Amino acid sequence: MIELTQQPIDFTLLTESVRSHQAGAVVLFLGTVREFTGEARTAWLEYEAFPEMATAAMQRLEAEVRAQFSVIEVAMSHRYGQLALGDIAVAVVVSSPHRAQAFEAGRWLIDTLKHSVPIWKKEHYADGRMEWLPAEPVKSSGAVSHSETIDSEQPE
Amino acid sequence: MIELTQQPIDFTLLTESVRSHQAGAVVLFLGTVREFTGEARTAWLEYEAFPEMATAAMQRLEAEVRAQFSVIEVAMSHRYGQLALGDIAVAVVVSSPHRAQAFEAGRWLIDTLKHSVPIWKKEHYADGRMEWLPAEPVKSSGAVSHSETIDSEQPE
Amino acid sequence: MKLSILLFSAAREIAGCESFELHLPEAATVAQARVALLQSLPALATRTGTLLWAVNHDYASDDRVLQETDVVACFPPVSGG
Amino acid sequence: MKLSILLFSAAREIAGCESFELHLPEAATVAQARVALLQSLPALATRTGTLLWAVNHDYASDDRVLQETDVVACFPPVSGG
Repeated sequence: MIELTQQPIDFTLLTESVRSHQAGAVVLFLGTVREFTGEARTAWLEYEAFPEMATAAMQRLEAEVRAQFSVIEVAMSHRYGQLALGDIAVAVVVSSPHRAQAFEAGRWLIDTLKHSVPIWKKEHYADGRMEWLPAEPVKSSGAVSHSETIDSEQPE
Repeated sequence: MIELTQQPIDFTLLTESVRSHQAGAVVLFLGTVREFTGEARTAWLEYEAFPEMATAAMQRLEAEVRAQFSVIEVAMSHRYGQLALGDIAVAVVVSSPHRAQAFEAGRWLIDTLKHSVPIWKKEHYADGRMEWLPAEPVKSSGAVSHSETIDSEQPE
Repeated sequence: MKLSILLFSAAREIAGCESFELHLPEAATVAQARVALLQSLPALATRTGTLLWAVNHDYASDDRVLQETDVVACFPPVSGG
Repeated sequence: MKLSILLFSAAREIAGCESFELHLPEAATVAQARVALLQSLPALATRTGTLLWAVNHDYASDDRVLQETDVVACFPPVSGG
């Protein structure tokens, strides 16, 4: 189940979609809108997406996570538009026979999603300032298939 | 929120209980009843608990995870009694400002819970056999506070 | 002193009861309670692995001194989750 | 050939439009499109970091040859999640 949506993310539905009698472990990650980053106070966030490519990129991620980890089911959802404090911006969930693989696959999936899915975040601060956030530095764990493109372009 | 229950675990409620404007990341782990372990086919599972000590042990785990990781909220629930295939036996969920700590805290919590909370699992196989499962070998990541007691007693 | 030892899991099944009463000297340790329990229920030694002990809902080592008011439990290594 | 370049995020805001039309030689590469775009919209070079390119909804390197039917997009490093 892959979703790009302007509506609130239903993490219960997403999690139920990966449950299976073959699975002993399910790991869900939620990325939520945090109020403070150091001293800077966020009022709300705006996410812009390139919808067709974002959906295609998430489908590629599903194929990659299935190829690299022993996962049974995978689901992910990213929201875009205006988000309030505490809202869920992204959810990824995997099921696996054992928990080590579920944690590793879930971590790989969110790390790689953040570096490869064409979505951008604009912070609107409580003091009225706004800015497009820079990309996260790429960590060694984020072995993206198109990593040559990404790694060479990314600030470190 | 700490719960030891004979009813189905409501992971939605548990997850909502840790969400916070201070959190950028939530990690939920579900342990579910798997049908096959190698060739052996499970029909159902029976979990026995020492309820007062299990609750006390989970409270100690909450204090330890708060001391060792930068978590904002923690919740965990373990079910006991008879469980069917696919049922959720255990759920742990943590929120944290950033995802690295959320994954690490969630992983530590489930690993340590499995080695320290007094609950036992009896497999009832499809062929009619039944057995109390042995404990999982302790991994280096499971730094239990009473690790001397546990490590020396555990089969490896 | 009289101490009632709570038993769980395979220890409970092998003993055939949820608790077992021991008569121990004052200030006996967990190690002494272990010896006394296994003398009374030798099947526990042959049919379970190492047994863990808990006093007042926390794990206790062999040198822990017991009191008559303690809640004492004995069980195989845990396997929840 | 005429190519319409889709712009996103800061690139879209700086350009003031959601797509920008380029006139390129046949079989031009992404590198040539980049040069042409930055000549037309120099503010893109000074006010964004490195720009990524995508062709038909997948990332493309500088030596990728473009066709008139391609869906081409240009945007800053992504920051979702």
